[in-house]
Amino acid sequence: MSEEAKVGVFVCHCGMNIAGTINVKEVVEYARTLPHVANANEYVFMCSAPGQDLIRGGIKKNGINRVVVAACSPSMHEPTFRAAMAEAGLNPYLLEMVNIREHSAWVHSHEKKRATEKTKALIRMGVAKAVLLEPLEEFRIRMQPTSLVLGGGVAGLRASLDLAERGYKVHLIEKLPTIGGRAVRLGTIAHSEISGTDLLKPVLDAVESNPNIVTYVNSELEHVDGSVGYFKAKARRNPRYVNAKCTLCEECIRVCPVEVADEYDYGLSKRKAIYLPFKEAHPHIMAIDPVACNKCGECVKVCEPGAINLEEQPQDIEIVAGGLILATGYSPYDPPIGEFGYGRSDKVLTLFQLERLLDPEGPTNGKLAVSGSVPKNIVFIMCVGSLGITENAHPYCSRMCCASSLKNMIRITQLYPDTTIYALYKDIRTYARRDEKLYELATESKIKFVNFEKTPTVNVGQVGVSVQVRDATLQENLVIPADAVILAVGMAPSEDLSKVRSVVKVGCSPEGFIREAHVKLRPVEAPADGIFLAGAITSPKNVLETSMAGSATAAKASTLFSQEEYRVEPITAQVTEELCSGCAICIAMCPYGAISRKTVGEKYRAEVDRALCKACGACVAACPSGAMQQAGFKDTQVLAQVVAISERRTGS
Amino acid sequence: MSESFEPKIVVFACNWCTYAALDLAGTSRIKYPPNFLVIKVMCSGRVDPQFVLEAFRNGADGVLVAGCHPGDCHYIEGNYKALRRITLMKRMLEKFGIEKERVRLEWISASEATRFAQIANEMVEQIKALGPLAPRLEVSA
Amino acid sequence: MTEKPKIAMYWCASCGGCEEAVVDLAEKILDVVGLVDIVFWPVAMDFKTEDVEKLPDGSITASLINGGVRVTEHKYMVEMLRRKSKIVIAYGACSSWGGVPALGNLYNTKELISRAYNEVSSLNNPEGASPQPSMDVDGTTLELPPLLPRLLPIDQVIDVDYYIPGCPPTADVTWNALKALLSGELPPKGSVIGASDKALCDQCPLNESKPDKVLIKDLKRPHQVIPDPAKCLLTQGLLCLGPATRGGCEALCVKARMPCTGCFGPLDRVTDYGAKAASFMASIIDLQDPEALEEVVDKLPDPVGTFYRYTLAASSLGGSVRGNKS
Amino acid sequence: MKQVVISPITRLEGHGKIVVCLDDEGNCKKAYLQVPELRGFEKFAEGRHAEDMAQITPRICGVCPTAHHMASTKTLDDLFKVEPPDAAKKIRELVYSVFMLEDHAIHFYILGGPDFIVGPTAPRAERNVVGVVNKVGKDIALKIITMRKTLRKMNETLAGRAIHPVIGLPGGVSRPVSSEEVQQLKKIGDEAVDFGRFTLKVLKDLILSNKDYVSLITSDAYTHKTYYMGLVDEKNHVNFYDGKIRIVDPNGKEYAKFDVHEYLDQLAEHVEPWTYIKFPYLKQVGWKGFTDGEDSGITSVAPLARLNAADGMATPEAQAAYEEMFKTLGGKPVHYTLANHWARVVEMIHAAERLRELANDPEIMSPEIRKLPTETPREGIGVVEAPRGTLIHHYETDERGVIRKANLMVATQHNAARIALSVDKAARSFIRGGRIDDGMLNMVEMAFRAYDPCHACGTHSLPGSMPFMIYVYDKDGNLTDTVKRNLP
Repeated sequence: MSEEAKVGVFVCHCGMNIAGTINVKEVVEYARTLPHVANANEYVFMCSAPGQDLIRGGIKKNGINRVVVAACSPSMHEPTFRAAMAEAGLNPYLLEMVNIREHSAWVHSHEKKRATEKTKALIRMGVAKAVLLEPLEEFRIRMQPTSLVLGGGVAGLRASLDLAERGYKVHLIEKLPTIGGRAVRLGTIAHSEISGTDLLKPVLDAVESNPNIVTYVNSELEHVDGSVGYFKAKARRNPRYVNAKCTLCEECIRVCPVEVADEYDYGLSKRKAIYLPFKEAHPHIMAIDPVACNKCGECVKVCEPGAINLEEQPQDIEIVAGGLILATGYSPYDPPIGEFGYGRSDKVLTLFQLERLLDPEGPTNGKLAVSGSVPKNIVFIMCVGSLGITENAHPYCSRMCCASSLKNMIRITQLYPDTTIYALYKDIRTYARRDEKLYELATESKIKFVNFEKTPTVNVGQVGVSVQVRDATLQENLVIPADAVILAVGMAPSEDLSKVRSVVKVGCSPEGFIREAHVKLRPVEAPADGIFLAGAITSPKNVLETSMAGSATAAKASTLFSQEEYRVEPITAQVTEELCSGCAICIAMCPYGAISRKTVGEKYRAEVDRALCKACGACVAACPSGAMQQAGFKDTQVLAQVVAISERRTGS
Repeated sequence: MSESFEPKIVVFACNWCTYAALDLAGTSRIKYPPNFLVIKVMCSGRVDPQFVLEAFRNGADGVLVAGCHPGDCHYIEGNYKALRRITLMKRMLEKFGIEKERVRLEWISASEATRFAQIANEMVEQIKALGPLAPRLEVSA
Repeated sequence: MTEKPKIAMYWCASCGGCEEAVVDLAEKILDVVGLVDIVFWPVAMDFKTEDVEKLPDGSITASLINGGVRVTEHKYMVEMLRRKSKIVIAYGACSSWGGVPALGNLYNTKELISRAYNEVSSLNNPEGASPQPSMDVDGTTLELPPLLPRLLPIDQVIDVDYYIPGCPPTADVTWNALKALLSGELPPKGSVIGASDKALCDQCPLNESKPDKVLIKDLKRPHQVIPDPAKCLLTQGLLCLGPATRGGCEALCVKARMPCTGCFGPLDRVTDYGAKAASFMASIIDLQDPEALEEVVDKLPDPVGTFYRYTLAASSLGGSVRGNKS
Repeated sequence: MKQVVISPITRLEGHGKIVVCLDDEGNCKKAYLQVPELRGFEKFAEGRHAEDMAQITPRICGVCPTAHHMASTKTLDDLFKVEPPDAAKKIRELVYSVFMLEDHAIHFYILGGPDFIVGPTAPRAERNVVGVVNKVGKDIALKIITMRKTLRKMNETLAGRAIHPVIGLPGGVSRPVSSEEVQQLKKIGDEAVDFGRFTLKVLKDLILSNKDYVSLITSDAYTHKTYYMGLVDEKNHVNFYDGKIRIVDPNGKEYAKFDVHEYLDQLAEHVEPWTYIKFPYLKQVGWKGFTDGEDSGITSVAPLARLNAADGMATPEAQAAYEEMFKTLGGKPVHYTLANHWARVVEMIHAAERLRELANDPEIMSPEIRKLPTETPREGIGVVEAPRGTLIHHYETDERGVIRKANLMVATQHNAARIALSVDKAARSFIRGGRIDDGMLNMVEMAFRAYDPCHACGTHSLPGSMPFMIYVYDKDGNLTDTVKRNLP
């Protein structure tokens, strides 16, 4: 920069903390000899009012334009001294702190002479950097206290409600024709007698009636611009073909010629192309399955209120939000055809299908009918799709399957006392306070637990199905004829994630779930600010954990929204376009997606979104042209420190 | 001669873990030899191999690059980027004739003040044994 | 008539490729000869060092020097030309950063000499003779200039005003630089002239083929893979140094389906080309497991020869620091 | 006794100087050619990736980088034990022919030729490219410049670069030849052959028609009866790119014909402490000092040597020119150093014809241009005929293909001893009673230049214009006299 650097060095005694070990006089004398140093002072407590006056005075009277404070760790008083500088009208980022207390005095009290020498060196390095410091301005974004919630399952609903109740506006986007997600399809909720639908009905009603929540069903997120504080999102609402006039008279269903498997029942039942997703579907009107519908128009003819319009077009929706909450959930592990006989026999069902069978509102009205009759011998195979028990299985444990299997076993023994249930497990993980109870109950209710090391096999024959397993405890092979085989499948990353990742800048864990900013410390936040992760999008969770996560994201978002504006530390990366070759090396370095490639003329150039940059500097170290630099940690600034490790006078 | 020789060692410390560990060493008065000159960077991922070479050129006898433990990086995986660079860097330094003991990449969390002290002592001992590097850089033309 | 600018061209430890590069200006060279007075060009013109020595100091408008300083005479000549010239331009990789011959800096002069005269298989040298700085041959003392301990870029011996990069500089780059020189429209002292301010990717036809995230899992040496000619070589695991190398050649090697080896050297803000090149290359190796990483790096047994092919003499360390151990 | 140092300016900084030792009568007792510079490629090749040698070794010489590139590439084929597809070999030879033609042309017209084209007795100021232009006329001069430019551009396309090419890889080349390029090449092929014919005409009209020149060429001062070496094909015809090494004795009898893998049995290098250049010689015959004849192991290379060592040329027009040359100069072998200029023109025609052949060979368009090596590398040896003579590369590597040892036997080295002979002979015959004049300088200069000694290879200076000056020292080393050319 144009004006010549005039550095003021301020050495603190910190009482005896520093002065007790380091010869401050000598250090100050030395500092005066350094290039660009206009004056050097010492004081017993630099952080005290008189101490700060020295600095302010230095700036005002002696025209100092760079400040080096040699004292304690910047984590203690950097803000103090920056404030002092600002008061004196000097940009607070023209400060370099030299940590001579923690890094010298306190750790070298046994070698006073050498500690003093080291201190001189540290100050020499500090001054060298200070000379090259540049004024920086904090970067601010006006906060838009609105959130966009993607996914209308337990997590998304919980988050939306919590935020709405705090008075923040919520835009809730759901791909399906109804909110409720997968939990509403649970036949029974553990530790209770009610079904998933019953459990969530009040939540669905609350969401629908809350004026702060705008719900978009049949809708998909298409594009997101901007960053924390001000995201600009584009969504598309696909035609439902049925509007609010619908009275649910069901005439349309009667006349509809098209019949398809009902995904709501995991294929256990059929539905028409026009249908009500489920009893408590919100909104409570019919929907037309655009894939199945052949547009024959029969339904239109019979619809008294004229609620059906087959000509309906998709609609674009624009949403501005300060924060995003991603709650796209999971997909049940879908066994490949033939794995444990799945798809080869109607006696082999997944845990999720069993839930439907046991739902009083389900396809069999709660009757456990497997290929027509109530099974006598039921074999549960646990950990299907988990703990790597098969080639196709995930390495992790899905947490919920044990408890929910046991819950269902118990229910079956209650409903059908004379069935025999075998539970083949690799490991039983009913963790935490209440689930362990299920295990106790199960063991009491004469369920046969068989532990396996070698994965069981299911044989589907003409006559029937049998399961072969080696009991690891008794060390003997069992062949169990089964009227029903229940595969306790776990949770897999949602099929929608790739779409989500193409729209929102979030990373992926090795298992394929979305990666948190920190597994333990920031479990519901994405690395990039303003993006929150609710529910099973980050890892398998049960209903309880999912609502906890939902509330947690709401809490996080509220903290964000409570600020007038979002401040970005100015030490971000910045690219000099004239020097950028568009080699794109930097882009992959950024865990926050802050760098993108823009086209200038014919050529690519890198572009940094300062709002997203967290100032790690990884892209700077990688940038092969030196076009990318980090404010406050420029190559030249750090190198000046490095060069100054030697006594050789430089830059003077 | 190498008795009186006190190696000069530069530490590139990440702001969140290692720099904090050095602060902790101070507050807990853990003693270590005064051979270390600390340069703060926000993340070990900011450390450019150029810094390391320049440090040697300007009289460093050793360089310690230190950051958060894998998985604990404040910036998610900056430390892995440091790992990649320093791994390749070390191969080059060997060819230049700079002994591998002179360059170390360590993960030192904010709580590992004692560990830092122990690494510090170790490095000083090893580098003393190797002798000063500076004389070997001088070539008269 | 006003006096034409006086130009001198001179070589030190160079291969002659830089001279050929100037000859490759073809018909343009006649324009140049028309515009300037060439007062010294050992290759093509009949002037003697003596004549140059007689010129008043600062009377040469510009000297273009190629080749690094390897023996004492080189040192003498560049110092002399510095005195005589207003502007000194380092022409080509060798005079700018040492070039390929600077790889000799990985060894000491003893090793260089004994390899050539006492070790190679074709020798028949029972009495182990080797070139001597001064020796008596039947009554006459013959002298040979000794090698300097290291090959040096000329700016480590004299003050250099401008640099023209390349091994060798292309005709276009040379022409651009000469135009700038003759028009007097010169950038600040110490600048590179004639070439681009951006890295080669800016000129590379394959840059568009790059994915958003440039990451690789493996390194490949050129003879180990037949690359897809439509895809960025770097993304195919080849060590293309284009991202770290100054543009100017219009990606000649890449157009021949070979990775850039960096002969146009570093960009302005880079202090050590090899370290920077290694840094970006390591950065994109998308591995976290240290063993896996070591395995990949093992596939590159010669990182120094790869990343410092042309710039070793100008690097932070300048060459091997093994000292006397070898 | 006195010491005379003849320092060609271009060699002053260590590119070669001539020291003449006088006896007390001031007659030349002995003359030494000193090449005082070393860059140490053989050492710093160690530790490098073998495949990089094809790009590192061309930096030995920017005048004949293509020769080193090809020698290295062939050495890599041998090292990795991989046979390139035919198309690849043809593309390499195509590139090589373009290079040979262009390199010979620059020497004939710009560096060496002026002596004759303008005339050895013409004022020195005119004996340069400008003089050539005046003599042959502007448009012809332009024709020459354009031809060179076309050839250089062609190789920039085919080989990546004209100076320091990059396409060579073990097992092939990196880049195929496109159909557009082939169209261009066919055109260039024809132009090249015309250019060769034209050059031969220039040689005849301006040189051979002149009796003085011919007698100069055949004069004893430029005659040395040494062995001659060059690559030949299975018909013992000259081949630049490939073949066996053939050596004929001073009587033109075949002395040896061998595969390059046996070069260590046939050739050895002698070291003198007063120069950085090494002196190769025939191992079996042995090193007998700086003397010619059958008993001296001194052999020579470059155009004349190649023609002497072969039984003919592989292409018709070159063959005709070859026969004419030997007929005119009294049969094989020709020992006249200055005949190199003529031989060079014969080779230009050969290169041009070969270029035309390959340009018209449909196979060069084949996409089959590479085979990936699968063998573990250990040792490889390769050879080509550089414009200035036989060029041998020899690498040993570890199993990762990292160079352990490298040996480079470079064209100009082979001629070093014979050049020393020429210089010594010239000095002896012309320095009398301490009297040293221009004529002597011209003689020495021409003798020297006829070889087109690319010391960029042996050391690193370009051939060409070599003004001399002479310092005469007394025995105490005081400068008593200096003689310079072109003083007013």
